[in-house]
Amino acid sequence: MIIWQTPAGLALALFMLGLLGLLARRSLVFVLMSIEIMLNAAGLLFITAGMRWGNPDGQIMLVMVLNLAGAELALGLILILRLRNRITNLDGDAANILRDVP
Amino acid sequence: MMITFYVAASLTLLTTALAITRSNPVHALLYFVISLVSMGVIFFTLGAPFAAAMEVIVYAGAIMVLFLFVIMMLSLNKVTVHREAGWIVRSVWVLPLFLVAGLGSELARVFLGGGSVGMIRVVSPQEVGVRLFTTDISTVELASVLLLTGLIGAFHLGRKER
Amino acid sequence: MNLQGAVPLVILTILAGGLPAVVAIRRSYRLICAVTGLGLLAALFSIPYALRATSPALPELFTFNALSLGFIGLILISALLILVLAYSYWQPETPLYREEFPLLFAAGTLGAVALASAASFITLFLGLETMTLAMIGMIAYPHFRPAAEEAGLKYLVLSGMSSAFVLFGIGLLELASGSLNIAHIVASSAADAASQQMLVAGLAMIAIGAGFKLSVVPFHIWVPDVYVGAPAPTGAYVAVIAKIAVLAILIRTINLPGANLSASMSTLTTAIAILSMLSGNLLALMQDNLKRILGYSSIAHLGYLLVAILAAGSIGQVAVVFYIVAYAVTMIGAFGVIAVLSHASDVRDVDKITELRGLFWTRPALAGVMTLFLLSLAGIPPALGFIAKMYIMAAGVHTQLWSLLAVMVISGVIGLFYYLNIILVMSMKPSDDAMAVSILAISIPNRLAIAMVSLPILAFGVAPSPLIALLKLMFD
Amino acid sequence: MITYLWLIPALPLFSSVILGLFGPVMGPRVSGAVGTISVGLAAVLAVSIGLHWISHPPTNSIYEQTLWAWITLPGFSINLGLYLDPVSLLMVLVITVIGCLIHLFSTEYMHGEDGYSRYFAYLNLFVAAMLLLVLADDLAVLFVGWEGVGVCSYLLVGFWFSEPTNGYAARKSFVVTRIADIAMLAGLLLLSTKLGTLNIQAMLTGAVATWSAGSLMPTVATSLLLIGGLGKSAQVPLQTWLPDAMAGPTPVSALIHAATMVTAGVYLVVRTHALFLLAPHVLDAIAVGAVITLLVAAFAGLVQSDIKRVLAYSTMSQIGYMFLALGVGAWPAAMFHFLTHAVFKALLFLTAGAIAMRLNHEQNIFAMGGLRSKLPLAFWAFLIGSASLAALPIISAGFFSKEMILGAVAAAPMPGLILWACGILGAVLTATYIFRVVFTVFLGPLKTEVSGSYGVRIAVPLVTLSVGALVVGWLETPEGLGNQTIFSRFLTPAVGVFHHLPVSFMIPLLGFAAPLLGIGIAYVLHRNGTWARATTTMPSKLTIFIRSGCGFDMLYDELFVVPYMTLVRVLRHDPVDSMFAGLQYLAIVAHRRLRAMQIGQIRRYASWMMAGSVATIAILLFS
Repeated sequence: MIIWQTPAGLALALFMLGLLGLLARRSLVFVLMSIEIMLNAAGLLFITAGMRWGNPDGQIMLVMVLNLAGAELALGLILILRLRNRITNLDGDAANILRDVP
Repeated sequence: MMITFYVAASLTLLTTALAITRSNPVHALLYFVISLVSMGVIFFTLGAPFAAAMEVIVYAGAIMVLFLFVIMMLSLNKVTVHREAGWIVRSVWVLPLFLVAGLGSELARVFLGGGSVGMIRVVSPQEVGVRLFTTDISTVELASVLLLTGLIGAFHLGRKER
Repeated sequence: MNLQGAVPLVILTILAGGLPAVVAIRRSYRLICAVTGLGLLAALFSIPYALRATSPALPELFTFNALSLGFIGLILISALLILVLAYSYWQPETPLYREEFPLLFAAGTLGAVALASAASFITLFLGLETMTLAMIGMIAYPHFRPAAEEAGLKYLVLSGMSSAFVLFGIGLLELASGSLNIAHIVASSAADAASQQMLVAGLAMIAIGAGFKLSVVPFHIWVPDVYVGAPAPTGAYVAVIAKIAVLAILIRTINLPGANLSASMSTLTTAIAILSMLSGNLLALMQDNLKRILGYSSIAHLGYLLVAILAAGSIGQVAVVFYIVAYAVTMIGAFGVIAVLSHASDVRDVDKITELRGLFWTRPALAGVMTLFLLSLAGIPPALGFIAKMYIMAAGVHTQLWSLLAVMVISGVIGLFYYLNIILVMSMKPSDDAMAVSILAISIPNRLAIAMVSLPILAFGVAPSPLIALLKLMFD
Repeated sequence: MITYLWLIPALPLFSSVILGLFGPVMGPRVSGAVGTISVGLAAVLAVSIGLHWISHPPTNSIYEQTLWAWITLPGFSINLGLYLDPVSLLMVLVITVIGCLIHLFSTEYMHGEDGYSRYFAYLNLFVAAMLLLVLADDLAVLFVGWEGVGVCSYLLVGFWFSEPTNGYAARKSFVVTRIADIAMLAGLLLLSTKLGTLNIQAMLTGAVATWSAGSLMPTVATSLLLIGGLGKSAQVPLQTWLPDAMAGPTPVSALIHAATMVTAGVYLVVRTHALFLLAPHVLDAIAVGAVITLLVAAFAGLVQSDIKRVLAYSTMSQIGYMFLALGVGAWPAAMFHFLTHAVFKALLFLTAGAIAMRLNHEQNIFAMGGLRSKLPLAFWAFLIGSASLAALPIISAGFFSKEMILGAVAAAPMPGLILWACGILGAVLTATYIFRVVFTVFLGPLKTEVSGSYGVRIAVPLVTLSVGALVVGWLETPEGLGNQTIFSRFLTPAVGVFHHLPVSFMIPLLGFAAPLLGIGIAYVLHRNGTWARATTTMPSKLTIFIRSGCGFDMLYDELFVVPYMTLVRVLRHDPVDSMFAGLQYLAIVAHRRLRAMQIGQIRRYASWMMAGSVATIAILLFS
């Protein structure tokens, strides 16, 4: 028997892994992937909630999350493709022509 | 069921951890795909077969393949992978780990409380479909606009200048 | 299905879905802008009809009442004004296809309206994300500008992060309560202490997402870069419409039966308000970039707004909405002046303060209205911003939030420095290259848009009672 | 007639808008005409209302005109309304008539300047704001006018923006007065919350009914209002901005920094005098502060070499006299001195401008000399103005108003005599420093080239004001000189009956003697060349001390010099600023710190947001 805390804890762990990747990795490819990991973790949380209460809300939310993940990834990838010419190796730290440090 | 769940959960954790630490993006992405597939298994064990199918077909099968194609288009070679590896040094992880540990420990507290254990009720695809196409029909509409927005944005940004 | 109450939303959905068809049939920028404008107008004028609805439309997912329809009206009016600015901004010689901008614009407005009227976390999230994705497209729209591209990417990544937080928060709320209905979650009490903790944690994560969209300290960090990188009309969109929509759902939630600001929530809001007011104004202090100043100033203004939100009671609420109105028209005006002066085909907008030098000489009327906007932002009579600030202060005095008021006053003084500096620079003798500004032709729609924002700023600044009477209706 | 009262502020406001929008198109001639005529019409209207008032005063000598509701909140509302009583009528008359003359003067003075129409737009806007200030029936509306004149002053001081110092001075004057304004705003809020209204009359009635004299509330409220007034009126310790404000065009100094705006503090106290009567300690403080101001400023005036700075310090000092009168409760005396001062100080400033005009904008008095025969009109005008400022007995207007103040001060309870003695000392100094200027500028050998000539638009204001500076004093004369009381009787409905209290015969006698003594000193020092020598030799420490405003600048310097040493070193030439510079420095440090966060890197931004999230969740979960 699975108690709902276990998948919820797993979701939290995945969320934190995603955050870790987002904060630590310089390559924009990995940054996008980390966001996907975080969204996916949230999806797991919805499924867990659906399981706890036995209703379809969780699965509906997951569909919407997939929606967002796809759309956001498409935009992100296009921007990365465009940036490739300017920023070697897709180094996120190099994308800083907009800044306020004189 | 329980064993399946735990196996899949460990696999998910492991492959996700691998995904964020690899230096070769293609490898990382493949790890992530595995993590998504095992996530689908988890969904199934949690009584959400529809979500499990979606996760595997749409997320792992479509979205991640898109990701993979783009990475291949970026034509990353050995040099870039090598440079990427050079960025993954221990010092890079210190601050993020510290912050993540802070947030994680705060949030982990809320799961520690006791909860009820009940039978898992399988919420069938039919149930989900009925909801989606009756009461929640307007959310489907909104979701379609969301996708359309992403599409138009990507279409415009991907286009050459006039 | 009775959709009378949801008419504005329906019209916008048809608009957002139909516009690509229009583009497919005939790729004409003017036609598409006209259709978008007409669609927004139709949605705006359908509000009175929607208000007369007797039975609630789509009650599970949306709430259409005086409050949410009021905010929808505000969003639509702001969107129309920004659309006019955007129409003239994308001149024909811009090296890109202009027709997709209105598409994104309409979709984003639909998202904002859905967010402002959401009753369920599903619609809240979908509205929020539709708006965000549309804004990413609009920020990076002039993709031949490296800055725009970079701003788009920054916004994408950071808003992606905040979306993940919001989603996780919604997940926690659902896990704790078993419902996605906002009113239900607000009204129900937690089953046990663990659920209670989970509700608070979920709320906190949603607050982080809201803080990001509202650009309050400490989630403000993206603001200046995105404002500078985005083309001026998008800047106005990000600064105004996104914030109105988020504030709308926030205020609606606070007004739900059973909602009350917990002690820890007001501590948090107080801290955020103080930090936002001070840092926003301090950051703007020595800036030479107008868009950056507007970004920082919006941070400070959201801080003021939080003060008003903290001041409970009906004065506080009218004060909030009044402040939102004042903020919205002023920001649109200020970004409008930048849009008017800029060429979309250039690699960046005219946003350096030094580029405004001598504006009083070359374009006195434009400099005059810009001064009015700056006075309004600084809260100096007779501009609308003064009354708005006065209202917040009155609300604050009423609820005895003395420390917040003190910070508000101090940061207001700091703010004066940079607002007045801009006025001073505008009144300086023009440098030679500034003369280029004088030969720039300002299109009729632009003149109209700027006049339409400056008039209410002055008129309601002198006689605000009609506006207040109108806004009070939202809370009846 | 009186129903057209709203036109008085509306006319200049309207003209200002017209000039602001269409000024560049209209050209200088039309702009100047529009600007002057609008104020002229307001002046005509004001005078006819005034004449009508004297023959048919309205009930209770109060006329109220409600325009529309401005802010309405439960338990708190502001109606935009005008309130005319003898005090505000007097202010309106002074503002419009003198304003009109100064506009006329400006049309010639500013001839050929860039931004001619902009200048008149600002000047008109100023007049409108000042009229709103004095006519307001509500403290909030008054505050609007109050801020409005501040903004206009800022814009006009910085009018010649090509020189960076002017912009700096403009900003400084605005910021210093702003700090005072915040105190005032706090006072307004306090009053509104405690009394539930901001309508001045309702508030005063409420205050008198609810508070007892000397209790805490009125003391705090009046103190806050007073700080606002002190800032606007350039009184110690918020006086430092006024000399710097002289960077603006001279007619601006005449109108704003001498005749009208700087007396707003006096007006505020008179307008709310019922409230101040509940706070006797505050009144005492006003008197003491006023004496300090008038002495400090008079000493500072003694060592300036820039003619406009001398006049600036004299303004400070004369307003000190007005505040002294307020401190002892002699409201009509303060208003009377306001009237005469407005006339003679506007005259002095305009004459100074007229002189500078002919001398290629020279303002250093030691670069002038022997101008008596070259510029007879300016000489006579300046002499009359100086006589009035020095309070030369009988023939000058300033004498009567100063007599009225000093008489009232001497008759005041105990510390009165000390205050009076200081006032007399101030009078001696006043006569000394102004005649030092007169002798240096007009006597002796000719030192500079004189060019050009005066047109009628310069002559008319100078002559009119000269006549005014000679005769307005006869509106109110002490016993023994006709015992005329037209002025105080006119004000009686608003501020109560004024009694010329009997004082020892020595008091008026010394009042006679003081100016003459001062002029004598000035003449002797002029004859033996002390004045001129003081500029060529190294100034003594004392001179430097006095020149910089009697140590207030130094005091601020000392207070903040240790922490902000580096900054002060940069600003050594203007140590006045160290206090404000200190705050500014703090703000800049904070700004730099915060700005360092904006490094432009996504990863760093995400980390900051993450840190914010950790804090947010911690606050919500654990507090």
